[in-house]
Amino acid sequence: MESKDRKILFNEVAAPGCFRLGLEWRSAEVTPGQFVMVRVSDGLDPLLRRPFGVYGVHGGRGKNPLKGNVVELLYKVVGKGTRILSARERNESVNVLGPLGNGFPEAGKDEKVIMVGGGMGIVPFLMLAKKLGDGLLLYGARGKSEAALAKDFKGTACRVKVSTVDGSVGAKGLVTELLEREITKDSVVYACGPVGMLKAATKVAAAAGVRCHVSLERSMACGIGVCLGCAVRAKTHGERENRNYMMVCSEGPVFDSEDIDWELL
Amino acid sequence: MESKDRKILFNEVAAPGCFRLGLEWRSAEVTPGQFVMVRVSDGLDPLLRRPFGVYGVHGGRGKNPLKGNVVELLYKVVGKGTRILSARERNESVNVLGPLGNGFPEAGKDEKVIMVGGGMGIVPFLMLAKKLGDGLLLYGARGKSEAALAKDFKGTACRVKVSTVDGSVGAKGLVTELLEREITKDSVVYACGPVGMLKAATKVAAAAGVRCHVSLERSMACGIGVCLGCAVRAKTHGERENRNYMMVCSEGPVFDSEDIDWELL
Amino acid sequence: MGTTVEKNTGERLPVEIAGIRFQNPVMTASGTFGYGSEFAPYTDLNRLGAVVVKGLSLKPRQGNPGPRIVETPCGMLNAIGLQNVGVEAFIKEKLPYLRKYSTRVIANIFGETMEDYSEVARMLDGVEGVAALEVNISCPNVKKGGIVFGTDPFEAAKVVMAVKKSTRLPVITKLSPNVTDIKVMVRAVEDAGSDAVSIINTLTGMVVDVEKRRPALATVTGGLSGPAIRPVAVRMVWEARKVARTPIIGVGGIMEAKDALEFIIAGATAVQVGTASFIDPNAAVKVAEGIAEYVERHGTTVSKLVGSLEV
Amino acid sequence: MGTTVEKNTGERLPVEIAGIRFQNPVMTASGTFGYGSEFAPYTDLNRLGAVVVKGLSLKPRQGNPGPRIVETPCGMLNAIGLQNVGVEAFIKEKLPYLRKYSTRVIANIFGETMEDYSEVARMLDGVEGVAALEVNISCPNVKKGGIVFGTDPFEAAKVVMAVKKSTRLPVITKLSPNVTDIKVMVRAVEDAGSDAVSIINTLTGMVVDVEKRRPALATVTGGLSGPAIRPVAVRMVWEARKVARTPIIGVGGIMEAKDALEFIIAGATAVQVGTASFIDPNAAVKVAEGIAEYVERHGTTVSKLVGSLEV
Ligand SMILES: Cc1cc2nc3c(=O)[nH]c(=O)nc-3n(C[C@H](O)[C@H](O)[C@H](O)COP(=O)(O)OP(=O)(O)OC[C@H]3O[C@@H](n4cnc5c(N)ncnc54)[C@H](O)[C@@H]3O)c2cc1C
Ligand SMILES: Cc1cc2nc3c(=O)[nH]c(=O)nc-3n(C[C@H](O)[C@H](O)[C@H](O)COP(=O)(O)OP(=O)(O)OC[C@H]3O[C@@H](n4cnc5c(N)ncnc54)[C@H](O)[C@@H]3O)c2cc1C
Ligand SMILES: Cc1cc2nc3c(=O)[nH]c(=O)nc-3n(C[C@H](O)[C@H](O)[C@H](O)COP(=O)(O)O)c2cc1C
Ligand SMILES: Cc1cc2nc3c(=O)[nH]c(=O)nc-3n(C[C@H](O)[C@H](O)[C@H](O)COP(=O)(O)O)c2cc1C
Ligand code: FES
Ligand code: FES
Repeated sequence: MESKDRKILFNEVAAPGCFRLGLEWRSAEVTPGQFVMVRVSDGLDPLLRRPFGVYGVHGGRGKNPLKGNVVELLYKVVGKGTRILSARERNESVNVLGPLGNGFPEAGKDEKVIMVGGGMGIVPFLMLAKKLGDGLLLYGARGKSEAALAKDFKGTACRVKVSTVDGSVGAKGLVTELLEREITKDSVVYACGPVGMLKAATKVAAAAGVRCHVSLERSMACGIGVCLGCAVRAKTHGERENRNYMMVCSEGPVFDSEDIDWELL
Repeated sequence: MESKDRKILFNEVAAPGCFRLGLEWRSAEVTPGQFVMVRVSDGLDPLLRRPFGVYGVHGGRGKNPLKGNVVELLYKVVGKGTRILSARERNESVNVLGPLGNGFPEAGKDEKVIMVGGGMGIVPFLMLAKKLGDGLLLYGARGKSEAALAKDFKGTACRVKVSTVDGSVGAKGLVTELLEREITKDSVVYACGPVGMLKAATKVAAAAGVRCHVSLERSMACGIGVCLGCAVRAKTHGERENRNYMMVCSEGPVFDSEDIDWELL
Repeated sequence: MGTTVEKNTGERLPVEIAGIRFQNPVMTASGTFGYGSEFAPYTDLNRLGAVVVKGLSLKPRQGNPGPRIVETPCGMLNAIGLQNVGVEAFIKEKLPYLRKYSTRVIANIFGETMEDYSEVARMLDGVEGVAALEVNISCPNVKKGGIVFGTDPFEAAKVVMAVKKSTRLPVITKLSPNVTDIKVMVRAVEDAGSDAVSIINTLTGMVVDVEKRRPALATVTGGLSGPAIRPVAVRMVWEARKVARTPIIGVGGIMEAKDALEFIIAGATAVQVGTASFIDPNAAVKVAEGIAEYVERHGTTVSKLVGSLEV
Repeated sequence: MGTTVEKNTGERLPVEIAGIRFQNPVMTASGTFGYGSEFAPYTDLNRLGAVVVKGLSLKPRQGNPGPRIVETPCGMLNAIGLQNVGVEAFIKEKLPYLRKYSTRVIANIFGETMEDYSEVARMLDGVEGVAALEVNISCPNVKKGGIVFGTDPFEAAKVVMAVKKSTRLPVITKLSPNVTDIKVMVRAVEDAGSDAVSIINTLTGMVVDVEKRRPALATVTGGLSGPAIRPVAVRMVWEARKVARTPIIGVGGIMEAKDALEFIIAGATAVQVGTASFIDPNAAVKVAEGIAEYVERHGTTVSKLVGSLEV
């Protein structure tokens, strides 16, 4: 929970249009699923910080995958802010606020974790896989080059199954179809990706009668729960009376999928 | 008169806080005293282009110093726009509009040219010196490191006398005091620099009864005479009736100092 | 709403305003494109929907002392003071050049009194090559202690009536955004006979030079333009659309086609590109190209897009 | 004008508004600083002139559906819908934390009816740790078909009178910029008993998602804030200064000390930092530091700078 200038250690292509950004970070400690808010330039345009999940923490003593002195982000160039970020050079600094948000909750003793990542939704799962020491990642990649990111999971004990819509790599079809095949009664589902995918994952989990935690994205201004800009509607009314909105940045980005009013998302 | 992306060939420190920017430019042809408008970044902040005089044109055939395929600018970092420009790298492109403006007029056959440059006001005179093949440059530098720019005139047949306010290099005092000493009845004065210096040069020239041409700076939006933002007041009313303002970008930046209403500048 | 879909020709870009057909919906904004000729070296005037020229007054005007402009975050302030060659010199010296192009010419006019407005309008009536008048009402009424015509619905209506009486040309009224309710202004000028409205002129703003403790502009306040004001302009077009019976021309902070499309979808039949032309003299043509690409890609026409916002 | 130069102490930064002394002129803007505690990890609350908390209503409010924010050129639009915990929870759960700090706390309040405003004001009257009320009048009056209190001088005056009757606390009225003449609003609320004015709240704006042809915000329009609006805000402060008899608090697009000084020199006794706190949670303290550096360098005091613009 700091706002600091962080030196860029590397900012290199990970896949076409997709970059790895390494930030010097004295004693970082991150929970898988947390994010940071990056000020991509000192100018006034773009004005707001941009949120990115943490892809990895390196350089820690004792190989704790959640601690270290390098924080790595993985981001895709989709607009002005990410384009500017991708042009930033090694040894320059960017101001970073974070780590922020809750991250994924611990899995129960008997629960088998299935991670479902779509596109850049793969980001939180590399750390989670390292932490778990096992688990299954179902990765819906947009194509061959994105699918190559699965290589990053080689060093983990996590099994990876890839799907692509066109079948160019792995199974042909939606990643949630993979989920349907893999899910069992003792699964717990952790999902991150486009809203459509999260909705589908929620349904599959509900049908199997297991818990599902999803990481949501909303436009954010502050990242710390004060602008109230990143609200999503909560489903559970009774308990949360007069408080139907939850803030993705401070109460999430990870939510129990049952708490979310999917109709209104 | 074009608006084009130009490749940056070099962008290097010329003196502390001062940069040389080389732009690839197919068949450039520039009159000494002309300027260009540079879009320092593609973003919206800063929004407007920034004006810079042309310091040199290189690589022309037949050694014509006004033609070539590299346009060199010399600029000082004073604010946001110049700071961003100074961070642009070789092989990147910047959009440049120009060359613009009138440039310095030809000197009369019997006139001996004295150029008076204050600070970055030295910029137009390197090309002018090369074109003239002789002449005298009086250069009021802000200090030792800026005075070092005078070295660039070594290859020309132009004599250079430097003054600094603190006397650290050359004569101690104002450059217009040098002018008072050097001016003769057959001089013509070309001046570029801060308004105070231009006013003083105008007075010295008037006292000596010789012509004085000054290059002015105003905030500019368009650079091509349409926004009417860069107006200066003309002194000569009769002839210019109902048209008391002159546009620095399109009617200047070089004016006969007698045409300018200095009181209102 | 004055907008005809060009079904028969199958063309996607043309729009119609007050009975005039424009080959595409992109115009230049007054005061940002000179008298057109200045841009000929940089852009193809024939590819614009219309050129709106610098505001014309009865007599030539010298404008304000400097500094006249200052940059602001994503915008600029100007206090040019409506410097222009006057309507007579425009007709004699500037218009002949523009007649060489197939692009429509709209004459932007203003005055300091009702009589000024009438007189300028009369002088442009029947002049070959002028397609319409755009009446800038964001000017102080010197007879009423400098109150701006465009912030008072009664004064605004009177100006429009005066102009309408003096010309057979279609009259577009250019509204000021410095008002509590743009809808009131739209109704007032439409009731007075205005054939279309341009929304918006500049917002009034000010910059202080804190080291000198003086205003950055000689006139203290000036007009704010550029992308900074776009959200305000789009909102006003959308509000105006709810009551307007005549076409709206959207203006304010358009830098690229996407920005222009915001206005069109919110309810503008055409758009004007202003400050962007200072940054890129070819900006307006690029906006037109981008709109062409968009309507092609979406299999639609500009006319169908107008006001197509789903709320 | 309510501003006392602290001559005897020799301090350069303190200002006085409505009889309250603030240790420096930098406050946080309502809705951009939560209830204060959220910023404690990032900044030193004790170094602020005041914390103005998120707008409070009689009952807790849930706010608008999303999307609630969208970025704009050098600014942002928000349509939070005034989500807040309600005045009761504020007093019980939020205020005790803020009492630990020496910094003044100003409670920003709003309502949908006159009665709402009165009631909230009454509930805050005499509550320890609340230094003043800031009344947000940029809200729709549900009893009058949603017309915004703050764009009608009569309604605005009525709100201020209602609040004044219900509290002994100093009342600061926060004005809307979406008006033709800010001076009329200043006079109206001052005549109604307002002890100071905050200028400005957000400008109404709108962004269209052109690919979806839908508004970017669920509520269609929202409030524009950030550096884009600063020139408009500074201008309104300067205009207001000409007629105001009470102190002005300048708000709108302040990112750094230089920006705050524009407001002060134009006539504001204090300033509020809003959107900037989202980008840098320590922004307000940095602004205060920069102002301290400036007054030191210029050998002056903030009070002397107020309205010192030479025109
Ligand atoms: C908690 C959180 C974690 C994220 N983690 C990652 C990550 O690890 N890697 C990564 O590449 N991206 C991540 N994102 C998305 C990332 O923040 C956006 O892609 C980025 O802000 C876009 O900025 P831009 O200026 O390039 O695009 P803009 O110019 O702002 O927008 C370009 C396009 O991207 C869309 N967009 C903008 N913001 C978002 C957003 N927040 N979510 C989805 N789409 C958006 C816009 O609608 C538009 O279509 C995350 C978002 C959130 C909220
Ligand atoms: C015709 C012309 C030719 C010029 N040639 C050169 C040149 O060859 N080399 C060079 O270094 N500079 C030159 N300048 C000045 C240069 O344009 C400014 O220094 C530059 O625009 C500042 O941009 P910025 O964003 O860095 O500063 P800003 O952030 O815009 O301003 C920073 C400071 O610089 C001052 N400033 C801004 N614009 C100007 C200006 N046009 N003139 C003087 N001061 C200004 C501001 O008042 C402020 O104090 C020229 C200006 C003109 C009009
Ligand atoms: C330098 C300048 C001069 C202008 N002159 C006029 C004018 O003469 N008449 C007029 O109606 N509008 C004038 N305008 C307003 C523009 O036509 C336009 O309404 C405004 O700038 C908003 O559009 P933009 O943000 O695209 O620039 C002027 C604007 C600028 C920046
Ligand atoms: C997200 C957000 C929420 C706001 N909420 C309130 C509010 O509850 N009450 C209020 O009076 N103003 C509110 N404002 C307006 C700000 O206090 C301020 O007047 C405005 O944002 C302009 O200042 P800025 O440009 O520094 O942000 C809010 C602004 C933003 C951006
Ligand atoms: S981003 Fe501001 S509350 Fe979540
Ligand atoms: S800069 Fe536009 S007229 Fe000179």
